[in-house]
Amino acid sequence: MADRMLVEAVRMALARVMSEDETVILLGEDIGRNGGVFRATNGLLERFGEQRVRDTPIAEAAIAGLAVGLAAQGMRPVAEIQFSGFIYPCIDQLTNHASRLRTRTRGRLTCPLVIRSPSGGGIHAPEHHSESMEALLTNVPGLRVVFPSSPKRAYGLLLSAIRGPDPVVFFEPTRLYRSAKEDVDDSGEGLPLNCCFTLREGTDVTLVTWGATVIEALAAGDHAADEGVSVELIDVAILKPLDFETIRASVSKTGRAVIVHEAPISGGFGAEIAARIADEALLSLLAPVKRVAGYDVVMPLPRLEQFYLPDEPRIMAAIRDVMSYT
Amino acid sequence: MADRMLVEAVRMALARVMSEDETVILLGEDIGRNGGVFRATNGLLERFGEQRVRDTPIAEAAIAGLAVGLAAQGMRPVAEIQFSGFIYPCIDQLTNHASRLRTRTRGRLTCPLVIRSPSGGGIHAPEHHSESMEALLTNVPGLRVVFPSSPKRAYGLLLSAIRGPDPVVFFEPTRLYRSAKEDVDDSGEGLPLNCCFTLREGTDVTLVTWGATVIEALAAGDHAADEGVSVELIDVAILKPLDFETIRASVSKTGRAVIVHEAPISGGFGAEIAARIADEALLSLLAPVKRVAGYDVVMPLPRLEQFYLPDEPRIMAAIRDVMSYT
Amino acid sequence: MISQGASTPLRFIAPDGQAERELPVFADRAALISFYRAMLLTRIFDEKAVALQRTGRLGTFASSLGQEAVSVGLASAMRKEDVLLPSFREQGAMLWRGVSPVELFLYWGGDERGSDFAGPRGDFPICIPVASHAPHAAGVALAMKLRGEKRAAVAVMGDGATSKGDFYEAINISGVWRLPAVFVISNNQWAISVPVGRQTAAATLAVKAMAAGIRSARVDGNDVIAVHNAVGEAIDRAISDQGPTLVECVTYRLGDHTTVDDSSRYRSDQEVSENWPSEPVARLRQYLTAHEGWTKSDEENLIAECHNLVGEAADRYAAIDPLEPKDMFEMTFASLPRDLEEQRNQLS
Amino acid sequence: MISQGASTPLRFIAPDGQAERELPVFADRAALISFYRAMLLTRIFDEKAVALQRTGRLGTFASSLGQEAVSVGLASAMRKEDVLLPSFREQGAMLWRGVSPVELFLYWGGDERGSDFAGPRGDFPICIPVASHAPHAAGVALAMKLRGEKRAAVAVMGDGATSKGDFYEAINISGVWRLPAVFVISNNQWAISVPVGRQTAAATLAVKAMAAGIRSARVDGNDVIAVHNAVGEAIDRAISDQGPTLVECVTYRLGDHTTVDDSSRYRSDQEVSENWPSEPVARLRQYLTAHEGWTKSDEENLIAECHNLVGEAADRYAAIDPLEPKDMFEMTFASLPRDLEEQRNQLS
Ligand SMILES: Cc1ncc(C[n+]2csc(CCOP(=O)(O)OP(=O)(O)O)c2C)c(N)n1
Ligand SMILES: Cc1ncc(C[n+]2csc(CCOP(=O)(O)OP(=O)(O)O)c2C)c(N)n1
Ligand SMILES: [Mg+2]
Ligand SMILES: [Mg+2]
Repeated sequence: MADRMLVEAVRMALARVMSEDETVILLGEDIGRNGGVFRATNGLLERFGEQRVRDTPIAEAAIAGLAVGLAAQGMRPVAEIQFSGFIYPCIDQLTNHASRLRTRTRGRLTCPLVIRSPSGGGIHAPEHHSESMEALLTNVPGLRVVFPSSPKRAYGLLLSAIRGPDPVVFFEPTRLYRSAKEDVDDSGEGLPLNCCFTLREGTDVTLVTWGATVIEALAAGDHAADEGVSVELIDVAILKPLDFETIRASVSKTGRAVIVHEAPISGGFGAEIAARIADEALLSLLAPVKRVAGYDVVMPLPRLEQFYLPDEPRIMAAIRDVMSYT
Repeated sequence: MADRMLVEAVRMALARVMSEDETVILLGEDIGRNGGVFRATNGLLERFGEQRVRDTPIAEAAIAGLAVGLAAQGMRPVAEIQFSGFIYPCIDQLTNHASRLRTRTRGRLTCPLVIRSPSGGGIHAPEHHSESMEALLTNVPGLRVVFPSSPKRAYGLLLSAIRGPDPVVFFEPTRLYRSAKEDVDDSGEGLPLNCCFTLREGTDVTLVTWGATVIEALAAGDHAADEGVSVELIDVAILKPLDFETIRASVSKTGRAVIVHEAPISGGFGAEIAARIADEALLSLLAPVKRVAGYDVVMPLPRLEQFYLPDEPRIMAAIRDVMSYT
Repeated sequence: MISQGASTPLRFIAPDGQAERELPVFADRAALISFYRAMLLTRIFDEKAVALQRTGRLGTFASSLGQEAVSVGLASAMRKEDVLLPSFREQGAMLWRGVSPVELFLYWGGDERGSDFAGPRGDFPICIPVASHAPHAAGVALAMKLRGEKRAAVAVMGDGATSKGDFYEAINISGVWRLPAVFVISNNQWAISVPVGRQTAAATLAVKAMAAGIRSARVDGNDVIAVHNAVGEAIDRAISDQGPTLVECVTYRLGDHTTVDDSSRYRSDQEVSENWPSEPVARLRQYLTAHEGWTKSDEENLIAECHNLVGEAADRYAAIDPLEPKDMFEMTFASLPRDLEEQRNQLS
Repeated sequence: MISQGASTPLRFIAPDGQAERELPVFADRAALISFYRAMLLTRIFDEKAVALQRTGRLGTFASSLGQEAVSVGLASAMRKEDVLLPSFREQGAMLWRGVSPVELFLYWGGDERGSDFAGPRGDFPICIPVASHAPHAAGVALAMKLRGEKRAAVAVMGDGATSKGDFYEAINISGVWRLPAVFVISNNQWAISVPVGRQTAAATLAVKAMAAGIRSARVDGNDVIAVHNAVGEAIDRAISDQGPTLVECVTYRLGDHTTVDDSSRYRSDQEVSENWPSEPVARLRQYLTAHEGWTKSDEENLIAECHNLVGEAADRYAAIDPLEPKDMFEMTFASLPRDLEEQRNQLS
């Protein structure tokens, strides 16, 4: 096995499900001959043909709506939205239809679709290409929201997302597409969609994050260890429905929590985790629950984006802060 | 002065700004001759003419986009989205444009628009007419999100929203349109967009809510008083940017917080308030922070909606729960 | 018979019940009587639903008074294996397809089981957000095409729906992918209080097909034969890989938009009265009477039959208990996540 | 001169530089030279921007190579008081309108000040989300109309943009409200890797106007005179309350979609080569040489002038320090809420 980039792991998972299940259909802009702007679908047109790897016109609302129609007919559409900044026109279809087709019809029709989209900043992209907007979907009942941070997790979670019976929004951390590398075994084994991943065990602080900031959190974990602080690092990976059990157990042990994400802090999904802690793990808390997140400002253009993105020093400052309570 | 219904207060505010400022333009479906499906714009066509009170085609994305164009040209568009379940197509315009036109152009162009929409359940409306989706907007930097719960506050906040320099999403609690009544003086005085409203002072529990559930919270406040529990009730009213100061001060005093909202609990805006408390007021907490909210299910059709909506007994149960910690 | 966005809507039977041209072969006595029965049933169902709403036993309801020929014409042109994607005013089409009146009452009474109909299991539930089902039709049609099936997706929506981006994106994609989809516009002249002339400056709604490079037809929507004929031809084309069609049916909404609407606020009684003579049920009755020996007693029997059917359905509906509150959790996901299980337990 | 969705694009000058019909009166020597200069400047600006990107001094950039006549033609037809709403490939139009090359570099270099141009203060900034500026144009035009101004809003977008609901909703509303808006489609045949024939089955993009009941024109987008003429007529109509126009300009994207694209993945070199002979700059140069006495030294001087101008701008751009990190807070709201003030203080 060779090291695989995250984007290759995505492609492996797509190829895998497409070869095992003919009902899997890919939709998206430039996913065919061009192989996707990040090459996530590279070679799939050649392998699976243009019926199943379909370049769509530029019409994001209809892409989501097509997926609803396909899914209701027993197909398994996987749509790519080129950048998450263009996912907003899908929200109507996701909220008013995909997430509730099962409920509305008491299970008569179901909606097993996946919308994949790169998300987040740090690649010096043009305007509107660097946003993180998972929180616009995590209040929608009936949707699953997944956000992996490593090639293996991307592979396993994407397999499960596509094979599963529910609609899933699957965010891929853009700046890890090529930088995150891992041996990925094309075993066809999915990862369950109901468990967080504990990437590092520790006893002093629970560090909770997802997506690209997992990298900074890992670095902070190492750095903290050098300072004698033992960090337990949880990659949430599946935001909705949330496996809070793993987080609660960890915070009960450590008594301290720092939550990290790239989206703006106010109304971000970190708030949900902090709120659950403040309810269900309050009695074990030794320190305030800290969030290290994007600021409540529009994602700056590339010249300033590095100052917006939560980085290791900011995470360390929060860790030191919560450690100052004993 | 006579008692005014909330929907009349909205209309009074609209008429007021329209008569003082010619740049105020109303847009929306059926707001003209029909006066809006809830009659919020009743009589305004006759008074201000069809240039300024404009029935639009059914095109919510374009309604928001028109408003952006008008606002950039120095007009003050106020658009009505007939029900919040139809606001999703506006999200692209709100996030990618309205909220950031000022930032993008470093202030060269600005976007003083207001999108008004009835929100929430409890009126036995058809499918898709009863949702609460404020949390889909509270993570968007550069937007203001307002959600009044009484005729006076609706009047004063709407005046300020329209007169202000920033884009505002203004939710109106549908089930209070006709049931909430208050003397409203058409004084033309706006209410500041940066202060929560403390509706009841108390010392034992801080009850935080907004929109229609303020009514149930008020009842719970009375009920709790009967049980010897002193509730401080805060109507947040302006969700974004949040006046957390008022909430912090209250929780510092009471040591207990219960947050109530109608939207689904997970990823709802209540999480943000709980998260702020868990960070900034943790040391004063005597009890876990509780949220009483909608369940994480699709808003049921009318036959079950009453079981979905947070009611006074559920709020009381949470109050008793936090009071059990001393 | 399909005219590319022609501006005079095609019809076979004039408002006075006289045939204006030779009827298509499908329009034999049995077929016409079945259409007539379905339109009458729809009308009587609508009356009952409005009455139930007025007495607090049903929620807001959208009557199709005056538009029955569109619903029945399109549904009768469909085959069982086709898929209907209805808007909120297509009880006529849904009834024809096999949805029961009890199920329709349940839906409008606020019970999700109303969309779990025993009848056409692959049909879509009623779509409330205007035009948002248009892309679903394209998706359904794509599934059919990919599987090489000879089936079509038929979506119905109003004149107001043609202003929405979803409508356009859907017809455009259907066109470029040659999908077996039929988009039927029930142009009842009004979208709540906005007349079609204030929705668009387009000459007709049928011409909107040109933007997508697809075929269109424009028919008198109060002539069930014309509707059936146009939709039937569109389906034939769809299933023989000739691509999608936009069918504009010109009709008129004789009633209020819904039971919470008061149309006298925005349109004159006179306008409504002027449109009554064109309404579809009397039109076909006159034709049947003149040419197919339809008698007064046939009529009375049919009315009684429909009243019985609808009345019984209303009684059965009234006897159905609501779902258990806990049931609201069951269908959120295929299986209940732990968090939701906890929430469900709180509810008790 | 406006042909309703005609399928042969109108042009004045053929690819070989010969006039095919009498030129419009505006096309005098001075005007043509000013167009030529602007197209050449655009081309040289694009080259420089691509070079800066290749050497890491600019972000992703979308060159307009081959499409300069669309940009310059439409901008030169606008009056100062009109409002331009550009897509991401309209540097030619923006430069003509008075945006400086330094500002353009700043924008593509990732600095918000690039959209705070000193030039046309009312123009919109570059729009990245495809077609989402079409409704803005309608809104701008509505403001103009409400104030009784004789001004027009001119939005430009690509062929791919015509598939999006926003485009359609905007033209439909503009039509029914007779707004002074002009929608220019720069049909460069490709939307990244998708050719226009896979965006839509419509016969032309100009015919899409029929869906909105508005006028359209279809012109050779490599003939700056044809573009100027069509957009000028559309503006004249707009400001005399004759409503909006859709102008399709048929051109070709000779370069990659952007600097991160590799168009050899999806189209042949041969196709690109076949389109070079129609490109707009050489076409006008040939005309000027043949009919307006444009000399080799005129050409050399102009090239040098443009290089200087762009080179100096690049130097000035390179010397501009980024904003202070704290500046990212300043413009979120008109005044800084307390929370944001706290966040800003954390940043230091
Ligand atoms: C997206 C959306 N916006 C607004 C509404 C509210 N609404 C319900 S029906 C209607 C008018 C629909 O008009 P038309 O499409 O002509 O259908 P008709 O009611 O005439 O059958 C409106 C605006 C809605 N349901 N969906
Ligand atoms: C809504 C949206 N979806 C996707 C993209 C990504 N994207 C950028 S340019 C482009 C193609 C645009 O094609 P066209 O409209 O023909 O303009 P051109 O690039 O050819 O000038 C796409 C898909 C985007 N910017 N906006
Ligand atoms: Mg209608
Ligand atoms: Mg293009």
